[in-house]
Amino acid sequence: MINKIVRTMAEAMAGIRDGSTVLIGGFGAVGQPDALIEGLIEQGAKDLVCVANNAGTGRTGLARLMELGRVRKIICSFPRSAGSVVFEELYREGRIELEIVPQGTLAERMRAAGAGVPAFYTPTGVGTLLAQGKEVREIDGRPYVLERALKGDVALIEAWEADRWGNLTYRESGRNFNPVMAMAAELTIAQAMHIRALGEINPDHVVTPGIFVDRVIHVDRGPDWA
Amino acid sequence: MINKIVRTMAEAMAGIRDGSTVLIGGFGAVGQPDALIEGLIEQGAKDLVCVANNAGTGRTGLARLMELGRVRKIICSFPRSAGSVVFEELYREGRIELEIVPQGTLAERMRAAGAGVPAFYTPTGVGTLLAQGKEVREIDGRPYVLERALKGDVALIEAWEADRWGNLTYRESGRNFNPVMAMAAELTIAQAMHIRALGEINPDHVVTPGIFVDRVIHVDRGPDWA
Amino acid sequence: MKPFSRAQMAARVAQDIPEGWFVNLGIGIPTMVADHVPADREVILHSENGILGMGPAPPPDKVDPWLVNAGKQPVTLRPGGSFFHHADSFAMIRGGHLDLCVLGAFEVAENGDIANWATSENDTAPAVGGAMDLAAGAKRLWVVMEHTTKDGRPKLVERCSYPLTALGAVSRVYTNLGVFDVVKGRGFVVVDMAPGVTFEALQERSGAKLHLPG
Amino acid sequence: MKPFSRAQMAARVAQDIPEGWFVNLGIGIPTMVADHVPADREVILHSENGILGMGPAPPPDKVDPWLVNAGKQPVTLRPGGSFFHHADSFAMIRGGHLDLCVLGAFEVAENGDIANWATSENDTAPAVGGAMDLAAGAKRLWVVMEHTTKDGRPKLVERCSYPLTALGAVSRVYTNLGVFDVVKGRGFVVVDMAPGVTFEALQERSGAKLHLPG
Repeated sequence: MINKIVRTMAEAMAGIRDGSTVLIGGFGAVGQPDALIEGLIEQGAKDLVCVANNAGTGRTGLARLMELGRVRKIICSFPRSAGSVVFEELYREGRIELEIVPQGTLAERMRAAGAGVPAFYTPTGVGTLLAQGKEVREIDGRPYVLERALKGDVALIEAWEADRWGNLTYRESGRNFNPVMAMAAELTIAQAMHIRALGEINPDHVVTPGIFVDRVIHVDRGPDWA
Repeated sequence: MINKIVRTMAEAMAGIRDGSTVLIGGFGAVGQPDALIEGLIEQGAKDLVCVANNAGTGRTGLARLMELGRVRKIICSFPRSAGSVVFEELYREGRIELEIVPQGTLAERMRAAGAGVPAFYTPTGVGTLLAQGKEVREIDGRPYVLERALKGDVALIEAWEADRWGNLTYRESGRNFNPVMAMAAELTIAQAMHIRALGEINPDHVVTPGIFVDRVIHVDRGPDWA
Repeated sequence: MKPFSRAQMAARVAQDIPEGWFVNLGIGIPTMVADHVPADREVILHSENGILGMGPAPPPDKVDPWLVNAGKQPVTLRPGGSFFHHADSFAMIRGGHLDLCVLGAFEVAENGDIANWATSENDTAPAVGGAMDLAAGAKRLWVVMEHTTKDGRPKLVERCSYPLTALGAVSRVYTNLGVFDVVKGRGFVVVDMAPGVTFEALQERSGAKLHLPG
Repeated sequence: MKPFSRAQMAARVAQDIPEGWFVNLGIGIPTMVADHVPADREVILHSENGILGMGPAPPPDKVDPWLVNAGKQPVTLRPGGSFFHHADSFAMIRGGHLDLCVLGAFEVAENGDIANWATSENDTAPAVGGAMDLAAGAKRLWVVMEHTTKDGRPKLVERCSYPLTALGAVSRVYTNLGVFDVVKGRGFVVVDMAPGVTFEALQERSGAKLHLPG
């Protein structure tokens, strides 16, 4: 019997290696896999490249992981958000690398990795600093930048519902980067608010089919999020 | 008030011009917009380029449109299916152009058109007849073919539910090419089994948001399909 | 001279948005535009984190933690709204499906170039978000901004001095002093002026040549 | 010599598929593989028209017109199955997410090349479907086919003579006479033979050199 549901955070985090590229879902606090990030802090992998929309806030979660010196590089669209104090310290001191990517290019680069597209052209960023050093090509009279797929070794994501085959649904704007990251990583680990029996999720409503998911752990955020 | 629901087939077909590229959804009979194809036959546009997975069967629908000499070219993955008699006649007689495209490349080319990607690399077709004349490029040691976005002037699709903003859901394997074609055309026309009040479709379950849909017409296939 | 207030600028933009458009509103004055769309005019708001049909902020006791806008503020969903993932959301943006995007800016050039994401090339940790995607992808890009910086430097310019967000993307600019079309081969054409503002006063506060319509 | 029947070939493939694999089965003998997977072993079948968790054909009175497989035959969905659109379906295929694809073929070459979509370059109206995507994209490609054509020509060959479907894609071949691994730098390695078949008989019916394991 296929059963992707794990009981402990240690099982969820098993095998994540130093030097991994870790895709971290969420947009701000919404759909952000907080429990899995805590699990990763606990697990100990270091020299990580983290891909997320933001560069962490406060001193917990991703910010804590960075503060512990475990993140070598961050790839994101918007590092300078309210409360990104740890990132700003590290960046000023030259202790963290930053690759800044337009938000849509970030999403599309991961979608491409998941879909077997190694590179694609996009109009976003043409003529800007973020296209420097990249191939530009004119297609039908308009210039486009060549962007490369962005693959993860690990994806940490948050879902609303999950079953033992790894099928996932999301809630409202909690969907965001999560389904895209799920398809872009070798090892996709999801925390889910609700565990459903197999077949309980309507097959027309599954957003991330289990083929993209390796492990699921039940994490209930509590009544505020129910 | 936004209202994309039209009452007559004439309204649904209004403005489709000779020479248009028409994307036609469905996989076999499932999710195929039969009523809209009949509408297009009635409407009269000719010199069409039709994009569909198959090249029609029997002597109705797409096959009829071809038999009437209204299709200049067909772009598809699998023209030679059971009962594709009209296409085979026309093809033998050199009276229709054929562009054959691997099924996944066909889907991805339309998705690219909808997503603002003018061209992308894919491993599919490398070293085969279908890559002849196309740019091949090695990326990280593996060869890839450059494929171009495939945009439609019109998309004819079938949905399960629709509302007046054009939000759509699909039923089971009736989804197939329909959502991809919806995003790839200038003018997207959907026939829908069920019309729902605005807000009646769960926002987490919408598959094609109304931004990709221009017109909706209610077409009930009858009790066998209910 | 009676410059437009921020609310007036937002209202002026709202007035120009027809029913049925799909619109993405940036942070700042652009966000305020939503409050000025007449209640009986259906304009569908897009938020790049995966929302169409975004509604206003909820009352504090009705906040839904799963529903925030691109500025991470609580919002609501109108009937007919929908949710989707980030790649689909930016497919809408980059695929040219949005009728309009309204952004703030540091500078707009007479060729339509916009600079709105970084104030210097050596900026510590620049943050671009979805600005480049929106500027390059939407069918139309309108900018709403103060006519000059706080220290009086013009923001309508011949060539942007700050790092660019997109080339030739802006088609209209709303400032506290007037409204300007950006016309290819011509530059800034004055469409409207705030009460008491003269063409000469406007030109004086602009870094590029202004034109009268016609 | 007692060649494997079509059912035995399908059963032999089924036996080699471990629990938990995501598998796409082509038309013909590959489709029959599904019937031979033990009932207590969960193998998740993919159909390129947007299905994961495909089940067997329904009884005639339970046919659901909305649910067909890639061969357009009525099928069922197992609990835990899901539906998605064509671009997502081929993202699974082309992105390397399928553990296995099983296809028929006209020819397989010792370098793993496969020809299975067109029998001649001048074929009237060739039809490729999803074969090239599946062959290039799946983690593993196994081929099930008769060992020779009806008129006795070998289908295991040094170089394919028919138009190619994909380069170097096949890792294993099941025929009515045996089972072969395709090993890089080596070619066809005999893994199993049908009852009464000798290595010599097998070699005689093959167009490329066969190797013994080890």
